[in-house]
Amino acid sequence: MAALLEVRGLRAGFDTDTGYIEVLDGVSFELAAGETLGLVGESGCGKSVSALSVMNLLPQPAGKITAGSIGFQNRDLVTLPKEEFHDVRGNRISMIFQEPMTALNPVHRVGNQIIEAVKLHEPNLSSAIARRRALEMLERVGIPAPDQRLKEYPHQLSGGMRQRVMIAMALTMQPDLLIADEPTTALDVTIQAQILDLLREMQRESGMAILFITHDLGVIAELCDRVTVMYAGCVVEQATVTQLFSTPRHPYTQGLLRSIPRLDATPKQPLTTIPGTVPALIDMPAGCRFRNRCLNAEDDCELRSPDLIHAAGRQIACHHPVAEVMP
Amino acid sequence: MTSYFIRRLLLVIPTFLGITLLVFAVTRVVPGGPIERAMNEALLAQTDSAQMIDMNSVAGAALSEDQLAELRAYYGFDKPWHESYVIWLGRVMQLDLGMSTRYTEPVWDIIKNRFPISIFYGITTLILTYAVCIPLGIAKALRHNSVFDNATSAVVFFGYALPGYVVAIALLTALASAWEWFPLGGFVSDNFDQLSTLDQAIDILYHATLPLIAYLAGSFAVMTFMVKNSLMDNLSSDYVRTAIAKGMPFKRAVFRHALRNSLIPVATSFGQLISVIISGSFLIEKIFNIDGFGLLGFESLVERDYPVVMGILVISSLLFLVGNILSDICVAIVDPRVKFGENGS
Amino acid sequence: MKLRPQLNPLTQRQLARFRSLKRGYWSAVILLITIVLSSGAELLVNSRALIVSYEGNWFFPTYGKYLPGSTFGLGYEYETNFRELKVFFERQPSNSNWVIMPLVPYNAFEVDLPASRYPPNAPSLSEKHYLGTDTTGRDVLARLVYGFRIAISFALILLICNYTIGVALGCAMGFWGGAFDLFFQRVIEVWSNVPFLYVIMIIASVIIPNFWTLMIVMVIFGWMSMTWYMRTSTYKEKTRAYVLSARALGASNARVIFSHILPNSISIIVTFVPFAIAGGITSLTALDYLGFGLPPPTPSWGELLSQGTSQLESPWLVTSVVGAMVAILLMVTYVGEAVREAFDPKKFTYYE
Amino acid sequence: MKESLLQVRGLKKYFPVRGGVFLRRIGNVQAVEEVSFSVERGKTLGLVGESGCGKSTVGQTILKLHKPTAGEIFYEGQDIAAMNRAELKAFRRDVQIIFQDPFESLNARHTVSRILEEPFVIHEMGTAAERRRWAGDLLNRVGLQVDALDRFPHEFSGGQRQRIGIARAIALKPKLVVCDEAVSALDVSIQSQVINLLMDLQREMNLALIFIAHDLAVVKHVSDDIAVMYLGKIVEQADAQEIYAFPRHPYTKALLSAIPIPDPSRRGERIILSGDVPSPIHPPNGCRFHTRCPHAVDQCRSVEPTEELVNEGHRVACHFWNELADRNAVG
Amino acid sequence: GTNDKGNALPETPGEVAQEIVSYPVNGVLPKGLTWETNNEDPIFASADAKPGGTFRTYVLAFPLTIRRVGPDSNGSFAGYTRAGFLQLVSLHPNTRNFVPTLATHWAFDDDGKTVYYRLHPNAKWSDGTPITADDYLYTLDFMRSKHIVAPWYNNHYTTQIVNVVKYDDYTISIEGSSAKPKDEILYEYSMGPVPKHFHVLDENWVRENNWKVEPNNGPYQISKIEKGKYIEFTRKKDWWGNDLKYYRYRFNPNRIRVRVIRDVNIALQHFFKGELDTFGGVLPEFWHDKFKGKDFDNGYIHKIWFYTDNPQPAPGMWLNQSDSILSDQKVRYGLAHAMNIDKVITTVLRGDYRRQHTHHEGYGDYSNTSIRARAFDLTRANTLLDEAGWTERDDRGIRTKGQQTLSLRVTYGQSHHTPRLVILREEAKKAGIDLTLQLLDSSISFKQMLEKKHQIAWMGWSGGGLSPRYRQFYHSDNANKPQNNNLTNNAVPHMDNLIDQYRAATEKTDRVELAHQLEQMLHDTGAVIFTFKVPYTRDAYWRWMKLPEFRGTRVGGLFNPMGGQFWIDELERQSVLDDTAPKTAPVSILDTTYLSE
Ligand SMILES: Nc1ncnc2c1ncn2[C@@H]1O[C@H](COP(=O)(O)OP(=O)(O)OP(=O)(O)O)[C@@H](O)[C@H]1O
Ligand SMILES: Nc1ncnc2c1ncn2[C@@H]1O[C@H](COP(=O)(O)OP(=O)(O)OP(=O)(O)O)[C@@H](O)[C@H]1O
Ligand SMILES: [Mg+2]
Ligand SMILES: [Mg+2]
Repeated sequence: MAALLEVRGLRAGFDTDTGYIEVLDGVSFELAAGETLGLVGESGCGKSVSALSVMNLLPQPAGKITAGSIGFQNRDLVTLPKEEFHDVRGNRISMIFQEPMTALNPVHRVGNQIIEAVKLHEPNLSSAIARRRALEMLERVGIPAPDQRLKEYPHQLSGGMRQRVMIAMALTMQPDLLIADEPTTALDVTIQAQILDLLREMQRESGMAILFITHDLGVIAELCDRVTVMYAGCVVEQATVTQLFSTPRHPYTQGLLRSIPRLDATPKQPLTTIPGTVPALIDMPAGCRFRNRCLNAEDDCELRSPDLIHAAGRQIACHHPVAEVMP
Repeated sequence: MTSYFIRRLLLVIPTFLGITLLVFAVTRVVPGGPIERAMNEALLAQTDSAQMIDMNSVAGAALSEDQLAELRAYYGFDKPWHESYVIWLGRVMQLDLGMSTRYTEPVWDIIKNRFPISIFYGITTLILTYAVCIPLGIAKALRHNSVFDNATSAVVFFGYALPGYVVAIALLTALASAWEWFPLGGFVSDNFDQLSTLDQAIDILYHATLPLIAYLAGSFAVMTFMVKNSLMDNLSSDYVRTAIAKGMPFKRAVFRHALRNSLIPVATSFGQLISVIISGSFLIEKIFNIDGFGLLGFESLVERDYPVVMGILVISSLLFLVGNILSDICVAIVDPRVKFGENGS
Repeated sequence: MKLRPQLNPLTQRQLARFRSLKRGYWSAVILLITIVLSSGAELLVNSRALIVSYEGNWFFPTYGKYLPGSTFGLGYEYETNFRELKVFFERQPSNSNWVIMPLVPYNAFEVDLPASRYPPNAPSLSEKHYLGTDTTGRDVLARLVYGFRIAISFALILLICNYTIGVALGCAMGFWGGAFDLFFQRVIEVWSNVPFLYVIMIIASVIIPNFWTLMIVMVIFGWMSMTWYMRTSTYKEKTRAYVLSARALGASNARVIFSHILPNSISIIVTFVPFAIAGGITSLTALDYLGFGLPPPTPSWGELLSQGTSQLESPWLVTSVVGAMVAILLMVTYVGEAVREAFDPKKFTYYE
Repeated sequence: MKESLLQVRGLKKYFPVRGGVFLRRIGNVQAVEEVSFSVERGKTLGLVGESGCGKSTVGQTILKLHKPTAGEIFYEGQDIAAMNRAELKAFRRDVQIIFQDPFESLNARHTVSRILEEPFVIHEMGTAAERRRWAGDLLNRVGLQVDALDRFPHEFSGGQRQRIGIARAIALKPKLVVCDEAVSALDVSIQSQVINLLMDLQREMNLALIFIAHDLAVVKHVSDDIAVMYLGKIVEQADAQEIYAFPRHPYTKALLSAIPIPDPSRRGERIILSGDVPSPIHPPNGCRFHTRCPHAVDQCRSVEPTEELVNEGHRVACHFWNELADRNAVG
Repeated sequence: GTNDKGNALPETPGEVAQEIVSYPVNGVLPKGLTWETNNEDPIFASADAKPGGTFRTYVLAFPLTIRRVGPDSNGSFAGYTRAGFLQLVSLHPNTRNFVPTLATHWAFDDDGKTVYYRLHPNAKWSDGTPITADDYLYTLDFMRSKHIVAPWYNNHYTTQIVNVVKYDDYTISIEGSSAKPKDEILYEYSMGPVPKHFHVLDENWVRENNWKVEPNNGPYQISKIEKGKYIEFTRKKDWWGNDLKYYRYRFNPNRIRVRVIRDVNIALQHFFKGELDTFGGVLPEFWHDKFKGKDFDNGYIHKIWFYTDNPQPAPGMWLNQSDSILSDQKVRYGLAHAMNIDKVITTVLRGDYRRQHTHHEGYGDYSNTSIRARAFDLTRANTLLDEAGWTERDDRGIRTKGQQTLSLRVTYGQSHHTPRLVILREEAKKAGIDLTLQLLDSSISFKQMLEKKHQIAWMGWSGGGLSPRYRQFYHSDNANKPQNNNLTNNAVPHMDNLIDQYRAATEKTDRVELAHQLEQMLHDTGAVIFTFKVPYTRDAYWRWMKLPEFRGTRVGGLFNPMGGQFWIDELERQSVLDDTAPKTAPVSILDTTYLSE
């Protein structure tokens, strides 16, 4: 399957008061057309930065991509000139952000914000048609009385509604790739279920690919075809969703899955945890970044950081992966 | 929103009463009221102006208690201050601001005469401030820390640090006196009435240039930085990022999305600015010989023309209060959240 | 138990950022030096000698009781003119006596009126009037320096007073809200509209306004602006979780305000400090300019400014005072800008 | 029956919505409406529900951070509304709260030692040296090193910060701690660490917990009893095991099914509710859930259901819990 | 009271029809009056004068009214309006003799307080109405009216001028309250008429007459008022007084435009631009520093320093003798010796001003020129102060006595006097006196002084009149009471006596003698330290402004538009402004004709 998006060896970081910190340490993943890729990992491991790098939306002037490539439809987004990006963003790749509260401009009507997205890419479209498109989109994302809602301001909508507006806006141009950065974290479970349902349905209709970022493994299991697991700026494991949940190979993935409190676990028993904490980005140790918390760690983990290697249809970056079969 | 504005209007009442009551009371405490001024004037009569010795000089005679009482009655100082206040307030309610003790003319007429000039300068200053500061603030925000940014900061701060009256004197001495590019003050030329409309406009501009510069020099800094800072705060907001993610070029996103939000604090300050600007600066007015509010206010203060003082106070406090409400309206126009009753407190 | 310097790292970082903002940082350094120097101005700019050696005795006249001329064998009882003394000693053929004068051997009050020339006199290196003299023949530099000292201490004390009241009341308004808040909002509105000049006039007619009376008046009419900021800030802070946790621990209102809300509003307070200082200096100068300020012959910038603007043909007057004023205010504003930038948690960011 | 540690009866909390010219109260946010429950010593009550349904308000009202609009709260048999200053202070030694956001709930300008010593300072306990030692002990209890004392909150990760928050909450050896979404902001690996810690502490100190969350899986793990809230009301209340096994209220059922299960093989078995949560200012008449309930009938729209006893300790507020019992049961 | 003396009336002009009811004749002219007039004195104007042109000058504030009396009528513009109202007689500026004006002749009654006048038959108001006896009778009614809100005038025309009698339309007498020497009554009791036909006296009078141009009888009348900008006067073409001897060749400009320029320095810029014709230069910094530039160098602008000789105002330091420190005469003397007035004169005043020695200088014989003010003398000051018990000195070198410091507050109201006071202060320190300067807004400062709240009042009384006045300033009746002019709280019984005698005396020689004594006593009390006088006028003026050879009169006022002798050469103005006029060496004239010392 030809990859729609192919991220290779991406390094990115930020200039801060205390100096440059490298957030992404050679991130690689790929995504085929129509596929849903989940991106999971501890908070702060670089999921959002990866996504923003794809969109070329790293906060300036601090953020920069230092190495690697992002192939998208035969273009390298890392070196793509600024002007051409306007065509990619919104048109080919859309993005939904975590905070529906702040991602919409509070002083513009939601309708206009959607229409604007349409007009940006089809400037010749008449206003009436653009409006109809916006209306259709709102209808499709399940907003009741959409012609009413078009005229309202973001603060007049509930959180779930706002997130649906965001989705509608992202999808109006029928992008080839949708990046969803924790689109449901701020929402309730019941609303989250609605949104996930919606995304799935939209994907079925338009055949777009989705890069879905979350740290909720439940959502991943629910939605994704494949999963990329990140830890401290590195990809540690990539596999299909079933593989990953049934047989996690990287010790971190395994720890992560085990930490999830399960409905069927014995109550009041201590939960499994990954001991220790993530090292700070500024003094990241050499070698494997997970080694200080890893049960399998050996001396060589300290010497060399493991490469992401293909093994049996999946990729792992570990010198001492967990055995294939889960106990 | 309507009820919000009604509430604001109702709150104006206690404030207005408070201000006028306080100042009215103060005018009764200040030593050297109109009576003393009149006595002073009579006693220190000038005698050197006529070549023939002025034989009507009546300096030096003391007044009897009766005569003092008559003067007091004439200037309305014969009643306890609270009674006088009630009387004054009653007149104000009937839109009668009383009679100037210095000009012996209705206060309203005096104020009315000064209005056009003050409004002209006030509004022009306001417009120019906005016209310069908003684009400048935007340009500075977009080029934060560039040479342009630093250079304009230096210029703007320089203007801020120089007192307006010093600027006025410097300009007048250099541009009007030494080089004669501009007139030495005044609002219009003496032959203004005979000019064509176009020439009249040019004449006004010709006279207004220097005073405007003096007014403006100090006012750029605050506004420019307000625009710059609030725009900078908004540049990184999520909705700008959303707009860019939609495919909008950065500059356009700034103008379409960040700008309007950044104007909220600017709109908030609008009310204060309008009353400050319209009340003018008496030093600048004095230097440029402009018959504006500032000068009138200062003179009536120094000369104890209490009806005018109170009249100006009424106008300026109403302007201040109405200005605040105006800026609330501005904010409501810019920010729909206010319009729909949020953030309304 | 070791005592680590308890400077909040947040503050530390802000300070570091401040230090990296060159323009503001250096302005702050220069300003501080200027303030320190001016506080010891007696040693630099003074008509009293630093050291006099007279017949084997050493005198340090700078501080302390005046030394009559008779102390040094001059035939008068009033304060020694040390400049003349110096010349006098130097003229004596065999002398072991000497005088060391400060850099600028004039104080801010004495009139130096050389015969046959009338004040104001242009700057002169030989007479050590480095910035000339004013219309009364007083040294402009000396008056600038002492005027600055008064202005800056005025501004600083004013700042402290205004902030104390503004912060306290603002906090209270934000904290208790409701009718209390509403009432004081009105009070502030009313208060901001009282013509300030009147009050100065009343005061001036009862007593000669001095530093402190003027200060009190300025405080009475100047505390309002800080109140608004603190009120808003307190309003925001009081609902934050850390305040709730403190309350849940049983913390008293005082503790909540002083230990929790105030420290977290410090950024706001700090941001406005330089501008408040600039405001203090300019308002004192303006009052002096109008003649409602400190009584003459107090050295004051406003007085110099009014002399200068009415004596443009003696350009050293207006240039030195405007120069000094612009320099100081510019530096203060630069510091202010840098402080704002350093203390503002938001960094300049955009997306492209 | 033994006296409960905390008993809440008919608790109501309305926040005024002001408007109009005179800022009169023109409406109420009916954040909490007639809530009753009790907490036993050493036990955990889970409180779940969508965001905005009033969980935090309940938690904070119990601590007397809000004044209840109606209802009574008894702590060890004493009405907290009637407490005087001294009693209140004593009460606040016994009852503590941990907030959701570990970044928000610690004063960024205080060192960890100052944060942890504050409870002792407020209650005038110990000398300065003692307090510092106690603070160090507390840090050890929550698995942090003593060298953390002189650092500031922002130097810690979210999980570590939440531990500091917990340390502060247990400093005065409370009998009841309200954990207001104490783990919601943390990601799973840290979340489990914190939950383990809380459960350890509970065992050691015989703490009672009110565990507020909207993640039912977490709640189930720690709770003895669970109350499910919807729009300010408790719609169902039962023993933890019971409620998962036999949810009676349609909302409980939907909530349970909406939890994404981290198992790709079990996709799609869920009840998807339509619509959004109504505003607590204008809650629907009748059963508050009727606007989103798939089983709603006319009766639900007009008549408010009362709490009915399903069995000992299991109460539900639904007209049709019995009819729906066999349908859509989630294992 | 009227006198019943013989009727020796000169011929009176025929009756003029009056629309308004006229006052009845209410007296019979006494017989044997000696009618006097004065047509012998030299004229004080130049026959070279050419009429025409516009004279442009400025005032610092726009007048608040153009009324002659009533509230705010006494501002800096009053000189312009009042000059339009002539009086019965006027003083010849050089000879100080009375010359006829509205009256052609005058005569004195024996009672020593009544004067008779024969009015000029041609005198007319600017609207053409003749000026008759009725206008004078009306003046009394007018000036006594409450409606004009001018209590001082009410006072004056009640207590000083007690009666006006009409003998016929052109003959009147005016009776004052007390007997005085002849020239004094002529001076004091003379008055200017008020146009009866114009005024309506009611409570609206003040307001309605603010900007109403009252008919006058002088050469100029207001022709245009641009509020806030300028007021323009126009020369009356066929003014009735054109033929009066002493009024010939004067009042030459056709038009006078008085602009408002609110700042002196800016006015100076206007002058430099040629928009003003002259500019006053009494203040040293103007004369010495600001009157410079190429127009001076080219001889386009001339400077003139013209000494005058007329009654001087009395500026000084008025010591409050009721003050605990200043009640000690030794302290007052010591203070006087510690005031280095000469240093002020030679430094900040550039040596231009003169020391004033007594209260009344420039009053001719009345002035006691033998008195010299106490000079700056530290030894004397120190001795006196030591004797007064101020022996200790504090850290700053200021004298102390017990707990008290010799610190004295000087109250003053004009900021441009600060440099003078600063020098005095610095010099006084040498004597161990600390002066604290209290600069107040001028009306507040005056109020303080009137309420006797000052320690030292730094102020000046305006001069004027023919002879000195003592009572209001030094009589014990006024001491320690507020609202009068006895700022020193002077209460010396013997002085009271002399003052009363002085007021009662009708013979000039007696009065002069008493005045000399009083002045000496005043000096002896040490209650006032007189400071400076300015016995000259100084102006810069454009070359097109022409002065007669003698330039000016004893009283100065070279460029007084309302009475000066100058004229304007409009052609030259054009060429000077175009810079085509021939250039000359700088011109600076010093005229000491009337320098008295
Ligand atoms: N503007 C920035 N400046 C400096 N560091 C940044 C910036 N943005 C992100 N980082 C750092 O980069 C790292 C990765 O951040 P990122 O937002 O990608 O994490 P994430 O995986 O999306 O976490 P989360 O699940 O919390 O959203 C973090 O450690 C963060 O501190
Ligand atoms: N101080 C307050 N003033 C007004 N309304 C409030 C206040 N606090 C809470 N509310 C409202 O009360 C309702 C319940 O709020 P609460 O915070 O208790 O919900 P919650 O269940 O804790 O939600 P979440 O899961 O989002 O924390 C909400 O609608 C909220 O907007
Ligand atoms: Mg993220
Ligand atoms: Mg909550």
